[in-house]
Formats: sequence, structure tokens, C-alpha cells
Amino acid sequence: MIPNTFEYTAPTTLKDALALVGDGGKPLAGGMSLIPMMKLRMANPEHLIDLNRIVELNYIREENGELHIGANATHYDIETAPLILGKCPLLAETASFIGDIQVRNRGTLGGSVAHADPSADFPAALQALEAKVVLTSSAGSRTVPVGDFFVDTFTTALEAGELVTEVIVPVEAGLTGTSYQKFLQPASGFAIVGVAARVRREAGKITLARIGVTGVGGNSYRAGKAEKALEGTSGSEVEIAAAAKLVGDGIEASTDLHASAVYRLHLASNYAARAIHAALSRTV
Amino acid sequence: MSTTTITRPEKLVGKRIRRREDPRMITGTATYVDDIKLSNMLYAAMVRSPHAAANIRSIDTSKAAALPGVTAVYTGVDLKDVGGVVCGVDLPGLRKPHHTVIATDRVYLVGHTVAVVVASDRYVAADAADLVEVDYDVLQAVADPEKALAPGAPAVHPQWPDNIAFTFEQKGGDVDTAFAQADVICKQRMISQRMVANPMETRGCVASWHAADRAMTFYTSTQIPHLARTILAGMLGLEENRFRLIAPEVGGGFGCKLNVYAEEAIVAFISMKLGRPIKWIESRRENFLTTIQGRGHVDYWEIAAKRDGTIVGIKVKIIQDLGAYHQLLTPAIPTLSVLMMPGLYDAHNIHAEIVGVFTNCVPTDAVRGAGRPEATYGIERMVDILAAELKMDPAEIRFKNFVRPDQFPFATATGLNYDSGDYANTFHKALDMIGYKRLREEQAAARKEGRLVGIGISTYGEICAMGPSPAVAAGGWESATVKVEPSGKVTILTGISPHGQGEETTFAQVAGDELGVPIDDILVLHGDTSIVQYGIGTFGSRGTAVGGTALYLALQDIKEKVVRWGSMLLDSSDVRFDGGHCIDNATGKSVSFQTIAAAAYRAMKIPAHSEPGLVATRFWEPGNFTYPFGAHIIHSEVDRETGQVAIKRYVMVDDIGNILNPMLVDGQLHGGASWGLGQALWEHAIYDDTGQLVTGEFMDYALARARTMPWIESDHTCTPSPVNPLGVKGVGEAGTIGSTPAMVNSVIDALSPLGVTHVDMPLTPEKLWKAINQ
Amino acid sequence: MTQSISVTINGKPYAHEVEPRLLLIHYIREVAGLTGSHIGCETSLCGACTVEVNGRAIKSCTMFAVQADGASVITVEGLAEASGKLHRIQEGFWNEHGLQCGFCTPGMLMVSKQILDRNPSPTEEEIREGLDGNLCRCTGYQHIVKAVQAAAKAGV
Amino acid sequence: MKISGAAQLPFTPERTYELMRDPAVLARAIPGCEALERTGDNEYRMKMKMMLASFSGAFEGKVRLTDAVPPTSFRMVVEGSGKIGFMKGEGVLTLTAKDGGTEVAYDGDAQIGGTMAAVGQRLIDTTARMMIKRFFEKVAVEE
Repeated sequence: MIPNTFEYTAPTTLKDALALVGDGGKPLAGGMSLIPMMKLRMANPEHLIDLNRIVELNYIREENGELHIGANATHYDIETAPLILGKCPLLAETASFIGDIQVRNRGTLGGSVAHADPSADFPAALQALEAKVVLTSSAGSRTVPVGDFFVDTFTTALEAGELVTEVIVPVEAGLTGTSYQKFLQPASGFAIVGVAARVRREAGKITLARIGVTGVGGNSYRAGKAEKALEGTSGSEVEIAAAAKLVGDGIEASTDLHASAVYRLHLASNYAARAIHAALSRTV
Repeated sequence: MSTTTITRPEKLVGKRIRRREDPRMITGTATYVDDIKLSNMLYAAMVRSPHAAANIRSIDTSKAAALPGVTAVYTGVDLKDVGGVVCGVDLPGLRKPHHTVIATDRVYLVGHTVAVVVASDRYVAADAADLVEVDYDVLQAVADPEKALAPGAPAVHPQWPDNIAFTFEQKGGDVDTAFAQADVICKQRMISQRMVANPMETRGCVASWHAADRAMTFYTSTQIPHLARTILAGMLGLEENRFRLIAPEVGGGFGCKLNVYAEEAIVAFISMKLGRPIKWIESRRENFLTTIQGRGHVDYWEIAAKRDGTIVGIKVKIIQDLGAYHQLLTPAIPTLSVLMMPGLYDAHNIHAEIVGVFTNCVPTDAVRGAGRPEATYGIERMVDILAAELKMDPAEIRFKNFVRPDQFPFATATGLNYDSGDYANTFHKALDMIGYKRLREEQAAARKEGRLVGIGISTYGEICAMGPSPAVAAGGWESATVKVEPSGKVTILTGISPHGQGEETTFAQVAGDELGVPIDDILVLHGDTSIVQYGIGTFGSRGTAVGGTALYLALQDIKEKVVRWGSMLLDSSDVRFDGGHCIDNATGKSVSFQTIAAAAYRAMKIPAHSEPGLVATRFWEPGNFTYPFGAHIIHSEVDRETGQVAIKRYVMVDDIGNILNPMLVDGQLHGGASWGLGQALWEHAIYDDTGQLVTGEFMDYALARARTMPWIESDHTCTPSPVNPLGVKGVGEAGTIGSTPAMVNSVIDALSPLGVTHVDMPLTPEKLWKAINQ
Repeated sequence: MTQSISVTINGKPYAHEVEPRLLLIHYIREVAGLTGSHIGCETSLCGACTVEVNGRAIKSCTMFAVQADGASVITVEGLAEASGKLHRIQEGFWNEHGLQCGFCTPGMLMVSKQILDRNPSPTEEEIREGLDGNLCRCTGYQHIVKAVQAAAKAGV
Repeated sequence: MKISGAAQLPFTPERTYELMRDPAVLARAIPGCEALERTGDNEYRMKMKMMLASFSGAFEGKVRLTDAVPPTSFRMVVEGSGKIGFMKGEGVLTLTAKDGGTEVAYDGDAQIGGTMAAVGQRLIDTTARMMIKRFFEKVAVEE
């Protein structure tokens, strides 16, 4: 299977890349979704702007109590970076669930986020982390909360000429526990359901609960009702189960070959309970 | 000549010897068909129908032809003189649609070739294929065999509105009386869903025509080089002796390359037309759409028994989804299911019916197991269903009904003659390995906790070593040549065509033992019709049992000649051949195999009634199939919350007769099990109502992965086959056939406390979750 | 329109003019003439085309040759030493019968190398997870797992 | 693939019925519609360009409105085919007055073929829903 012809530019600076994207070029990050689609000729970009040589987007650093991750960080980088393992383990854990070794070696956080696949893993974690996405164009940068960034199936807040350049996640206080739980589609490895839980327990009470969900519907989301139900409780089995039941509330779940909407919603609750449970067990 | 003591070399057969074909494969230097690059070569790409049923109004190739780099574009009209795709099966009343290599006026399945483009490289060929414009008048399609049988269903072939290609019936004993007198009758509809063979190497070929010599050199990824040559030469009107077909390294076949496809004839035709080498390599997408698939059964089973569990009769009605036309063996496959239907049980009253149905899908044909997995699945499920009905232990009911060792050779109600076996012994061994009694106790305890724990048994049999010639469309014999070179090095030419099975090693083991020469002195060649005498090929677990026997016989001929030459050289009439030497029994003097080989070619003196040289060729016709069997037991647990199946333990004990190389045997069994578990749990070629294959890529079609396969504990029993002198039975398909029912029986056993008696494959988590919550 | 690239494959420099759409696997196989790496699918799910680019195992069917400009690539042909001495992973696959038809093998070897480079003594589960991006239709994976275990042992 | 659901529009059933059968409105509201040309009674030829993430494709197809029961229901058939395959969506739309506007309930089938069918399975449902949603959002802002 052979892609159609295209023009190819690999800028080495963000500035050049933004100019090229501003002219209508299609950004190429890790290419893990785009290149297979191009080979099947389902995607036929005229001009590919390869972002992989922009060294200034390769970074993971801590600043002002937050982790700033450059768009070119690969899933493998995130899975193994000591800074992330130590200060935002949810993101590292989630990265370890993506695809396989080869995909994680090449796929990037920026590419995954910009692609906004409804079954991708990162969005669940980023929702639970209340992450922020930095969008940059030649005109400047803006920072968008992840909840506003993911708009719909493959649809984000990215405007024409903008690139995802950075993702910002919080450095977790010691009392927070996190977990990502995923039910795999057996062929592609995509998430049929993926749930990221982030909880803080202080003096025996859950003071913060954030639950991000992917795979269930057309877009990732925060399970607000479940979070509210969990906060203020002690996190007993019964309370977890009750909260987890609300994870799919009001969500239009999708149906495909591998799971019906009803089953997806059931799995969402079940995996939410698993994630909350595991997250709580990781709180101090 | 010497009188030194002869040290007999260590016996090779039965040893874990690492493969002699591996060095080229682990260094990346093996040559598969896509690695072949001939000078001046062009690339072909097929233009394929996106519709399952449509009339072709017109085809416009002008834009494609005008693309720089494109040499030619052909449509069906250009290839009208090429013969149709060959079906080698004859059944009474069989309807055989004529299947032209390129569709001319109507397409019958998604992926049907409507044109072919030829270009300077594969990139341009792909571009050109996109530029061919076809105007279709889309028709109603039918993709489900039972829907195809319903009145008013769209006709796949307008001339046969009932969509029936053939019906077939077989009876043994007196099934009506048996059912009338039975204490209990169980019935179950069961589906063996379509599976895609999916060898990691797709199909592909390179054709190179030399007009001056009227000679074709043709490389193709096939399991049957000689048969493919005969058929392709016939389709193209070429002289068979000038048609050299080479199966290079073949990256897996599993039955889907036991065939001759339209594309092979197309590529050969183009090479003749253009006088240049042509390459075509199938994409994975094309492989899903256009390479034959397996299974595709809807079966209605009935089993009748006495209250004590004695099986008295079995009935099955098989609705076989044939697809849109017949490939080489399509209609024959379900007849193998009928032969296999009694399994290992002494059941004398049987009735089987087959309805072969056309659908707008790719043809089904022989895929690993070919007809036997469906039947084994059916009978092994029915035995479990019967045990549940009678509240008997599924192990006990099997012991009760096994054919006993003293009954061999055992004539089955389906007309077979089982060669040898001790089914109870093998089953006992498996039960002991898994600790059956204790496991049942643990299961009872787990059930009290509400856990869904299952133990699934399959005691399977199979029909291997295809096979006696009357039973195989193209002949079921096999050939071998042993050439001893003047230096004493040995070259073996085998008519089988190994592609992973490892006969370059196992055949060398056999020859090494027989001739007493080091294994490194032996070379096994195969797959080139200009080098190897006519042969049948590799399929139906026949390589070792049939091809190996031909080799064994040729080796005996060589040994006889060697003794004649040795007698002459030793000037003795009392000579034995042992340990690579001819030894004078009277004096102890000896002459080595190598010296004898040199003498046979130098021919200074020739023994009486002999001729120079040391070569023997044998064609062996087996007198019967062989019948391997075994017991597979799977301990599983189903997650009540999600329906996900976890395999806790998998024990298999297989009896495949004598074993030449245990490491290779285990490899075949593990691989086979990955297929059987795939069918039970994951794999499914799903066509929608319009004939679109919706699991048409690895995105949606799940194969076994390292992560999803359990560790397999494997052991063997051995009842040598009396059918051949090696005592071997065959192992290529055993794992596939034995595993599926064990897996499904295990899951159904796990769910049985909830009243679940059957779930159709594949047992996806959602299906099981629904069954749990019914 | 073509672009010029230079790539080091198995320590040997290559320089060519290529179309941007040329996939790295086709560059390696057809331009550089190293046909050990294979193509088994087009959706990046089979792993037969796995090679190492700058020390990372990747699927070379999901990368363009122009993206490898300046990179160092290792393919299955580069595993053994120049003397012909096999890599311990190749030995492991040979000794443990980790291959049958051999088509997936180059990719399996390359990903196994990455598994062991990162984790010299992986558990069975870690090996199975590591092999997740590579399909084999012949072996049922058990002998591949054993091959990686044997190679790990040989490396200690 | 079965698709059903409902959308709320801020018009009376009569006005909704009229809007949803107006080719000018359809041309504006059908996602990716580039041209809509009348070919017969309630039959139109359509050019579409689908853009979804990296995936894009041009389709030629038609829109048909049948089984009209003003102002309560009609059937809408949208089909298109292009290089990457073909698609067909067909459903019955039922209009009911609700909360001062109209609820449009839809119930039908979405189907894809060709290359799209090979890799698009997991996305048919979400994509179809998104397109329907966009369609109704566009209709809702009509006058």
C-alpha cells in the first residue's frame, strides 16, 4: 500500500514550522495514525511538515509546580522519564498502555493530543490531570484547558495555522494517587474503554477526585457526576461502586464491532471502579 | 579398506536438532518472492471491485494508461483466452461457475479484479490503479449462507437462483432406529465462523517469459509447486515441461497457498504479452479480501445416547458458505467434516447432509485443519452437551465411548479405517498432568465463591497424511529422489514443499540415520519444478508421513545399491551396511559410504545387474490416511464483570505416532493452538449484509499475540502408525483441531452454573457478558 | 520531486535521491537492497518491518525514508558480527526454534534486541508485552518467548 | 450500523419540515457538502468533501427525500462514493412539537464500503453521530 505523492519539509525551528503550517501544510508528528491512513490513501495531504527535527520541542521540565512537556516527547520518553515517573506517574502509566514498543518509540504526545482520536489513551489521563495544552501559531501562543481542547471526534480547539507545542500537567502532592485502567480492543490495541483516576485522600476523606474517560463516546471527557459522588466519602467499596456507576451518565456511548454502547457503558463503570480503587491504594 | 572398528553415528531421529534452514532466516538472507528482483522487471497492481455484486457498465483505463511510467493496462477482454480459475473437485451435481481471471461484465465479490495496471515501479502502479474508472451498476448481494438459502434471496449467480452449489448426503448404520430407541437426544446449532488464514507473507509472484525458448520461469508463494505449474500451464496454454515454477522461501501458507489464483495467471499472461519480468505482491488488504478463507459453517448437530452415556447415533446438517465461486478444493472441504464427525467415538449410526451455498464473499477452501476443526468442534461440543444433559462428568462420558485399542484397525461409520491408537491412555495422561480430580474440587470451591471457573476437554482425532490418491483431487502420493554425489555428499529432492515445517532438517535426520552420514553432508531441496521430480506438495499434514515415506523408500533403494557396490569392493557376498560403512561379516573389513560413492561414479568396475551412479527415486502411494489424536484440557476463568476469558492452564497430550524432532513437533502444536484459540476467542471474518468484509485489516481482525497466548504444557504418547514405515502420523493441524473445542468447552463449563449451555464463537467478552447477565 | 538523503545502515553509508513518499522499508529493501526486513501489513500492526533507527526499534513501514536522513539504521542484516558470529538473540531463536516460516523473524529479532537492551533480564510477562507489536502466525509465540529468555541468559 | 437519536430545533414542526427539505438549507447543513444540484422531485446530485482529522475524501453522490408525510415525517437517503470507498446513510425523520420547538427523531442505518470499510469500522458510529449533530446545528441557525 502506497501513499499518494506529497511535498515534504522538515523544519528545524518552531518558527519555520509555524510559517509552513500557516501556509496550509499538514503537520507530521510521530505519524503513527497519519502514515497508515496515507498508505491506504484515506489521507492525502499535499504538503507534509515534519515536526520531528524541531529540537526545541523535545523537553520535559518542571517549572512553577508544573511539568511542561514538549510536543515532541515520545510515548517512550514519557513512560520512562524520571521526572514524570516521580511527579506525574499517571502520565507515565498511561503512556505504557499505548500501542507497542515500536509505536511508543515513535509516537509523540503532541501528535496524539492534536489527533484527538476518540479511543486514544492520553486524553483520559490529561482530563483527569486537568492538563493544559499550549497552542502556538505565528501570531503567538495560547493555553487551553484540556476540557476545552478536545471538542469532538478528531476535533480540537486547534485553529488553522496552530500547532500543539506543549502539554502542562500538575506536579502531584504526595497525597494524590492515580491509576489508568484500560480495556483493550483485541486487534488494534485501542481502548474500548480507558479510565484514568486521580484522587486525594486527606484524613480519611477523599478531598479531590478527577476521572478522565476515553473510548466510550466520540470524545474523551471528565466524569463530573462520579467525581462529585466520590468527593467527601471515605472511599469504601460501596462508595466507589456508587460513584463508578455514574461514569457513563449522560454520555452517548458508541457502538462498533467490538463493543456495543451498553457494554461500553458497563465497562466504563467497571473500569472506573478499578481505577479509583487502584488510585486510592496509591495514596499515602 | 580398513578393519578399524566402526563407531555408529549417534541416531538423529527423535532428537531436538536445531533447524538447518534457520541460518538464512535469522540473518535476513532468505529469499522470499518479494526479494526477487529481475532486470527489466515491471510491477503489476490489480484494480478491484469495491462492490460485492454489480454489473460493470464500463471501464475507462485512459487516464491510467496516460500516467508516465505506466506500460500497460489490461481488462478482462484482453485476457479472454486465459482459462478460468480451476476447481479440482467433482461431486455429483456440483455447479461450477466459470470464473474468469478478470471480471468482464459482472463482479461477484468485493475485491474481484476488474483490471490490472503494469508500471515501472510499485508506486506508479498504485497511482495508476487509482486512475482506472469503473462504472458499476450495483446489485443486491447476499453474504450469509442461511440468508442466501431463503426464498427471494439475491442470486449470486443469476443462473442458479437458489444459490445452492451442491448437496451431499452420507449415511452409516441405521440412524433412524438409533434415534428412535435412544434415551436422550441433544440438539445444538453451532457456527464455525469464517477465518482468514493470514500467513505473515501475503501472496505474490514474479513471472519471466523467454519467448525464444517458449519458456516461463515463475516464482510464486505456493505450497504446491508442481500442481500449480500444471494448472497454470493449462490456463495459459503453455508447455508444462518448459514452465519452470519455483516456490522460493514461503512465508507461511496454512492452506491458503494450496491453491492457484487468478492473479498468478494474470501476471504470467502479462509477462508473455510484454516480454518482461512482472512482479505482483498482494497487500494485506487484498489478502483479507481475495485470498481464500476457512470454515464458514452453520451446523445443526444431534446426538442420541443411552442413559448410561453410550452414544448411539449422530446427525449433522452442514450449511457450508462456499463464497462466490470455487477455488481449487472449495466444495471438498465440508466432506472432510463428514468423515471426521464421529471423532474418537465408537458411534455406528450416523447421518450427514451438506448444503453448499454460494454467497458474495471470497471462497472458502482448505485452511489449517480444513473441515476437520468444524467437525471436531461439533462432536466435542455435543459430547459435553450430552454429558451435561445426563449429569455425567465430561471425562467419564468420553472414556465410555472411546474406540478401544483392541478395535484397531477400526472401521468408522463414515467409511474410514482408523490406523492405531489408545485414546484412553492419552486422555489419562492429560488428566494426570492437569490434576483433573483436584482441579474439579478447586472448581467446586471457586464456584461457591461465585467465581466462573471452567475446565474444558477436547479428545480429538484427525485425518492426516493426505492421502490415498483416490481421496485427493490431484493425487495423494509423494515423491523423493536421493542423489549420492561422488564425494558421498547426499542431495535429497522432495516433492513436498515445506514452508516452515522444517523438513530440510527432519528429512536430513532420517537420511543421516539410514545412510550413517553426518547431517551436514545432507542437503534437502524442494520447490523448484526444474530440479525436483513431480510432487504433490505440503498440506493436509502430509509432509513427513507421505513425503517422508517416499524418502525412506528411496533411501532403502540407495542402501541396496550401496551393499551391491560394497560387496563388489569387499569381494564378499556377506556384507552389511551399517554406520556409514559396508562391512564384510566374515572378515570385519569395511569400506566407507564415501568410497563406495566414488566408486559408483568412477565405474572402473560395475557390480552385476547394476549401472553406474548412486541415485534413487521413489513415488509412494499411501494405503490409508493416518489418524493422530490427543487430549487438550484448558482451565479458564471468566471475569463475571467483563466477560473476559483468562486461560489459567493449557495441557495438551498428543499422539502423532513416532516423532522425528520433538522441538519441531512442539512448534507445530503451539502454533496450531494459537489458531484454535484464535477461532474460539478472537478471529472472525465478518461480512455485512452488502458483502463488505468489515474485519478486513489487522485493525479489526484479531490474531493471537504473544500477550494473549497462554503457556502451553505439552506431552505425548506414541502409537506408531502402521500405515507407513516411519510410523509417523502428522502434526501440522493437530493443535488447531484439538484446541478450539477445549477452549469453548472450558468457557461454557465456567458459565454452566448460570444455565448457559452454548455461546457461538468467537467468545468475545461482550457475548459472554451478555450470557452471564441473561 | 525528489530529495537527497544519506543514511547509515548497519554501519555503511548510503546516499540517494528519493521521493518523499518512499517508505523507509522500501528504501531499505529496494534502494539499499537489504531484503531481510519484511512487509506484512499496511496498518503498522504486524511488526515484520521492525528496524532500529538511532537506537530505537520502529516499524519502518510507518516512516518515510526522508525522515531517516542522517540517521543510523540497524536491520536484521546488521545483527551478526562481521566475522559471521551470530548475535545472542539470533542464537536464541535458532536454538529454541523461535521461527518456522521465518517471515516475521527479522522483526521479532529486532524487537527482542530492544527488549533486552532496555531490560537485560525480563520476566515472561515482560517479554510477551514487549512482543506485542509483532505478529507471528506459525509459532504460537512460546518458542519465541523461550528464545528471548535464552538470549537474556546468554547475555548475563 | 443502526443509528438513532433525536435533536431539538427551535422552529415549529411546519417550519422545521420546510427547512429540512429545502435544498439551499441542505446544501448549507450537510457536512462537507460543496454543491447540491436538483435532478428530480426531491432528488439532488451532491458533491461532498469529507474532512476528519487527517482523513479526507471527495465524494459524489445524491440526496433523496421520500415517503413525505408533512409535517410529521419523511425519509432521507444520502449516498456518496469516491476513491476511498462509498457510504450510505438512510433514515426516517419524525417531527414532534416539543418545548416550543420541534424534536426531530431519526432512526436509520449507516453503511460504508471500500477501503473505508476496512479501517473505518470503529469510527462509523462516532463519525455518523458527529455529522448528524453538525447537520442539526446548522439547521438550527437557519431563520
